[in-house]
Amino acid sequence: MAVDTSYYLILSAAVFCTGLFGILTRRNALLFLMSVELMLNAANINLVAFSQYYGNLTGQVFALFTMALAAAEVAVGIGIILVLYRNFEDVDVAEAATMRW
Amino acid sequence: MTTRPELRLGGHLAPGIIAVALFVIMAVVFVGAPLGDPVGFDDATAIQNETLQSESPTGDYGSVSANGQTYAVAYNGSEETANVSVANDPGVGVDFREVDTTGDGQSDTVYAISRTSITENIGYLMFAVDSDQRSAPGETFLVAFEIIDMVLVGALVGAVVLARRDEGGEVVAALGLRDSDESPGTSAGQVAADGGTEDGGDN
Amino acid sequence: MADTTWLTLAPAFLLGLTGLLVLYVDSIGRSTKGPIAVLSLLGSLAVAGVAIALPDALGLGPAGWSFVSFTLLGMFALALFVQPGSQNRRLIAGLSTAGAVGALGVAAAFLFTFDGEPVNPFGDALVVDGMSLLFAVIVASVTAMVTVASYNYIAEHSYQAEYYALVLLAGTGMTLMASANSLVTVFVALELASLPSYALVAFLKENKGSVEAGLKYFLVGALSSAVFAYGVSLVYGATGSLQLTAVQNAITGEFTGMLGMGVVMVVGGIAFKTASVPFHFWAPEAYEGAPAPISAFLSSASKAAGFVIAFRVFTEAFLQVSESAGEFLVLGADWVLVFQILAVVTMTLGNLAAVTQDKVKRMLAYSSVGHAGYVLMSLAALSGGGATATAKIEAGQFVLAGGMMHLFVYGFMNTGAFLFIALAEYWDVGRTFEDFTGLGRQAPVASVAMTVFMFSLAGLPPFGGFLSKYLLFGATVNSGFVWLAAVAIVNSAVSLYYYSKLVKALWFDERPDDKKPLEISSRPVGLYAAVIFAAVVTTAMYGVFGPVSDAAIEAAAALL
Amino acid sequence: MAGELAFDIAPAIVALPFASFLAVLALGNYMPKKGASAGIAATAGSLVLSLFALVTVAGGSTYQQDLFTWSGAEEVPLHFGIFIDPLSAMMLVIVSLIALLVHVFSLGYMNDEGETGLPRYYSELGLFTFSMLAFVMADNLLMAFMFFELVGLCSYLLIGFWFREDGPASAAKKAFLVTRFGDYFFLIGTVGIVATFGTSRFVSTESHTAFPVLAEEALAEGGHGVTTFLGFGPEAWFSIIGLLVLGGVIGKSAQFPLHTWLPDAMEGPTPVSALIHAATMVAAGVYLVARMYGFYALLPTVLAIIALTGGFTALFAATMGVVKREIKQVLAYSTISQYGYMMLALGGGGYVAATFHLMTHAFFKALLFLGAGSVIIAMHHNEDMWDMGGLKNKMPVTYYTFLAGSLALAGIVPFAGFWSKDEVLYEVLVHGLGSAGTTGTILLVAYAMGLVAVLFTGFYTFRMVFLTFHGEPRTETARDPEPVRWNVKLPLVVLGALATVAGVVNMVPVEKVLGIKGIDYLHQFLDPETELVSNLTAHHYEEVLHDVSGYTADATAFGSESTTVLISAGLSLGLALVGVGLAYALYGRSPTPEEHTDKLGGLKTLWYNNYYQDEYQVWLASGLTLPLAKLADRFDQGIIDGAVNGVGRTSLTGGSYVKRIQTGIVTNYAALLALGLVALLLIVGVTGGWFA
Repeated sequence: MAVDTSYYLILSAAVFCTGLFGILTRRNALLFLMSVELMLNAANINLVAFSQYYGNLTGQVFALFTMALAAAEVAVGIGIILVLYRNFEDVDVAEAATMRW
Repeated sequence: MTTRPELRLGGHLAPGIIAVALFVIMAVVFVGAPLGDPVGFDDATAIQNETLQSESPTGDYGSVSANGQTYAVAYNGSEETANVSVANDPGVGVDFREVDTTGDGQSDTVYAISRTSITENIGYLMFAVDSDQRSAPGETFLVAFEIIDMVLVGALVGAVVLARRDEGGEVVAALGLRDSDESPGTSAGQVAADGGTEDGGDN
Repeated sequence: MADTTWLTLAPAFLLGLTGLLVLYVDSIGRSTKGPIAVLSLLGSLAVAGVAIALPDALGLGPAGWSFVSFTLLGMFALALFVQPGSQNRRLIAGLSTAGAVGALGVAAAFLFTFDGEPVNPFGDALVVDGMSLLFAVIVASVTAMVTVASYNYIAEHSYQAEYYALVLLAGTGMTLMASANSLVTVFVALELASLPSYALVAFLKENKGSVEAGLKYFLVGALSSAVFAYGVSLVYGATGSLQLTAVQNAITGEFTGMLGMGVVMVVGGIAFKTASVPFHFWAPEAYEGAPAPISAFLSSASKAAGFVIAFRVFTEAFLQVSESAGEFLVLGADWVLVFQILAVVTMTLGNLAAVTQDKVKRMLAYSSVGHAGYVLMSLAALSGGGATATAKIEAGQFVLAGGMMHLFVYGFMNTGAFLFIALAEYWDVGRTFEDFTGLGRQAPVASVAMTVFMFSLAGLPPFGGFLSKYLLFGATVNSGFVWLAAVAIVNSAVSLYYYSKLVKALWFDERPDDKKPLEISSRPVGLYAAVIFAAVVTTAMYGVFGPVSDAAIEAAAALL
Repeated sequence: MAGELAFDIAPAIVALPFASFLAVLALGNYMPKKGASAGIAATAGSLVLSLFALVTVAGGSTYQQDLFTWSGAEEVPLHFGIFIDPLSAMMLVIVSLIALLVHVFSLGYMNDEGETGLPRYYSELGLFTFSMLAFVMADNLLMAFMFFELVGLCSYLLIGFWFREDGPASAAKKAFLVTRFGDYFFLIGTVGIVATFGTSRFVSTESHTAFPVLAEEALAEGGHGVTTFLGFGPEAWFSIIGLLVLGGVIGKSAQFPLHTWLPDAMEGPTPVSALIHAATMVAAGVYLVARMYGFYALLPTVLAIIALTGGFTALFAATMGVVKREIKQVLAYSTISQYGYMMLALGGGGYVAATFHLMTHAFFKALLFLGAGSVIIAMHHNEDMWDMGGLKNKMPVTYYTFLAGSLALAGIVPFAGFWSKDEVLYEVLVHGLGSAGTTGTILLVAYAMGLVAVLFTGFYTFRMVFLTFHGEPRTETARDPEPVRWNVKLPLVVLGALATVAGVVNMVPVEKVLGIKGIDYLHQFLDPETELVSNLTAHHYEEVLHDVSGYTADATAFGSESTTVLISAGLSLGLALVGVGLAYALYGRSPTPEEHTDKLGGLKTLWYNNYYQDEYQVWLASGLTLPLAKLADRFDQGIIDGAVNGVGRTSLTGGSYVKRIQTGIVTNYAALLALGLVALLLIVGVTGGWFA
């Protein structure tokens, strides 16, 4: 009945790498943000799965905190994307490349 | 005109190979991880049961283990009066319920039952409430909770500062909040004492 | 007996409370919200009073209650915040500075009266010991200098209170990072330091450079914190704990791969905070584009805070040391090797890239990356020092102390250097080396201070940077890592080139004809005060070096 | 104990100039003479106290005291301490004396000339004097290094005193960078010494042992008690450290190949050149080697390198002095050459000789620079010797003191320079003759170079004298020079007297030839008998040189000892006289000398019209010296400067490639970040066996 913990692990790895894939291949700032959320949630999957594995609640509570942090991060992120749009008329992260080398 | 989402392939996907490589590494490591059976949480139904010797209805002693702890139980045989003395950890709440398994009208088995649900326990841990109701192990998160409190303040302040639109020193649409009776900000139109030029900080 | 251990967190409390208070004060200036602000402030204080009067009410204890009042304060501040715009920027800046200086004073007083017994306020998740107090001093002094300097720098901006509140909240986060004793607190404190910083970097939101810098900082930061969180989840998976000592106790050698991957990812999250290669990519842009006081704040305090969690996490959780048992085991993964790679790559890349810059601020940004490389040596050289565990422990204590000392001195010299840039931006001098030519004649005092910072960063005697570099490099050699120290010294030699290039521009070079003549119209008091203070401390480091280095050595001894 | 007072107040020797520095820095504009008076008072005080200390030391006491400890860490010692023994006491007197005279001279050179920025000038002089004195007093290598750097900084500031002009600014930077280049080796060496011996003290105290002593013990016991690195044996490792420290010495004492900064440093004010770039700071390198001679004496390889470097530098720089037009340039190359002699002496086992030459050179070279300064005042800051001539009658005080200095520099008996240079060459010669194998050969080669350099020294010195003071005035300014005042003449007279008679402190040839015992005062002085410095005496060094490095002095190679002495002295004196005569023949004889070194046409005329016996001399001057000097000069400009620049260029090129990975596009950053993470995971995973 209980799902083997390593399946959760593989799932979380897949979610994490999907998020990373999105970051590496998409240039839309909002998609970048969503991809980061995916990666954070991959960590949450792990935390809950291991909470179950060890029978202690640390992981579950931490997962809740991670979600709160993710929300806060999105708030700031949206703010930055807004000013990005106002300054560069685009949300393409590659547009903002005046500083380099 | 199709509006269906389409898979766009091309060279821009090339960096994604790094993500694939990372997945391969992770998969190899995780598949090889020697994970056994999970301990899990036995909520409300049965944490652990322990059959007690039920021949003598009163004054019989047995032990019950729950959540890795062992409790001494004095079983007096009468209904709902499991006289429990918890030896090891008075802080952990466990209920004991007698059940007649053999159908002889006599209770012969004691189930130890977690008195609190996981959700309740999460609450206790989150605020580090020092309660004997707590039944699942874990670390306390009071400090983290308070830090998160400040994180939220900071994040919101930051987000609002950034998201407000100022034109000529006036807040044009501050997330729908606009103060009309006083002029927010200081002098109008003066931006950036940062030495940057109009078209960006780089030039 | 009332439990008073929570008082040891006073520096963090002071910074955080001041941050919230600034928001209140901002609201009190408003006609509509003023009474509410006063009432809620009083209410929160009343709750705090109840907490002290009735310590055990509802089983929360004084610690819990003080937190409840804190939470209330934060919530009210948020509710009031929708109405910004007090004009009294003097009050706001003064309050912020007072908070930061107060935190500095308290932290310094605690540090020098510290009896060597670590305290765990609010359970195991936090610890206050010599190292956390030392870094609280660093963070608080940088915060104080930044708030003083910002008085002039952001004079013409809206959102005064928000700016200071964000700086102070980030400072709180960094102070808490110094005390974090569990991966949970490490992570949330790190976020508390990061999120306000993202907003601060993009604070000049009509300036493309600032916005671009904020975007890059945020995106790389979000990615890094995701990596860090995943790493923490894997460490939890391998050990079932997040508290650092518990993690160390639970490491069995069963989940080598999972734990090792977690450790490497944790390194990644820390490398982001310290601007170490390959997680440094945000740094040159963020430091260049951000308002200069924020660059100073991030490159000094934030970097120090990143290192303090590195020191604590890796020595407490992933190192098993016992002098009596003769043990010196690196746990989890071979993270010492990782830090060796990072140290060499980071210092080399930072210095080489700095050599060719023609914008002063960007040069400083890369030099900051290079300095992260030097401090990384204190973790990279941790496993050397001889064959016996005792010898390794002693050598390890010295490299750690060397790293802490360098961060301490760096907190002043680098902050000062960026604040000088702030001064130049205030005067609208320009960005390139050529723009700075002739500044020595126009602003001799500030230029002398900048010269001190440059020579100190390069590691020349008689400035503080020499002492700390000597201690750090010497300790690295002492640990047997001669090659690492040699790389660092070669890098220092390279760095002298670009530091002296600026000194030359300030004092000796002729101003090119196509540059507009310098017009220094005013001497901003706040900026000057901060720059001169930093210069005096950098120079006078000889006077305080003894006690501070003793504190660092004790702090390091407590870790190993 | 007698004489303790002198030591108790010794910190004041250092503190006085520092106080003057602070006072002038803060209030210089309001002080009399723009701060010069404060500087004069402070250096005079230091001089008196130094003399007091010197007398006390001569009475047989020495002193060591820890002043301040930075950190309690035993592994990384960091402390300040004072150490006064004969060597440092003598150096203290030299430094404070020259500093005092330079301050007085500056009244004439700077104040009377109406320079601006004088408080800055005098405060920097004060800072320099403070740093130099503290360097001399240092009882450990780390403290020495710190003040070594600080004097470098002062040198940088003072060379760049006229920073608004291009020349001084770039010369200041060059001086700073070139010496720093050497200092990085010094720093590594210092760290190496601390790591190896656990201490960097020069002198053993009750609780600590000095590192030269530890090194000696370690070599005797096959490497016990010290930590060596990188798998080297103790001797090889010590040699490496010694060479690293030598890097700083070579930079600071302007030895080949790091000498190129010194001629450029002449862009600074002339009193600064006299103080810093002739008498004191440049001596810091040589002083450092003498200070830790107990360490170097253990390392024959390093000694050989020191001797060869010194000999080569002496010759190399002397040849370049021949072709320079500016009077200060000649003096600059002469300074490099003379420090070469000191290094030669140290490498050749002549510890006392090197110290002796250090002292006499400080007097006569400071004199020559100040004399040149006087000439420069007179010439309205024109330094070209070809614009001078005939100044002898217009400024007699300058002329006669300058002549005394020149005779001393050329090594003409009985001026101070003769005695010291002769002893340098004598020591190298006898050690070269006495030591077996390669050591002897190397020393003899170095000796030969030093000997040839004597000829050039005599030549360029008197070429300078003749061109400047003799003949007909060649310009209007030279016909009507500006008069100089007492504040210029007084220092000249004092130094002139010293340059003439200072040799009496160590007239070894007289002692040996005439058999008068006990007039080698300097030898006795540097061979004290107190417990504290039992490992820091001249005879101990001699023993160590003999026992460990295989140096043997053979004074009887040419028969008796007095014969050897006479041959050696005669050779050097004779060559010097030949050089002087050559200069006279080419430049002193005619009232309007030709620019022999510049145009060949003039040489041809000379060849046919002048006396037949000059033919050989002229060939020597034109056919050999000139090309050699030109070659050396070109080498200097091209290869040495080129190499220093090349290092910089490499890092510039490297930097311009490295920074390209910062493309500006955040997606690329994410990709590189992820790539770095994957790489780290792979490295750690493979080494940690995750995939097994």
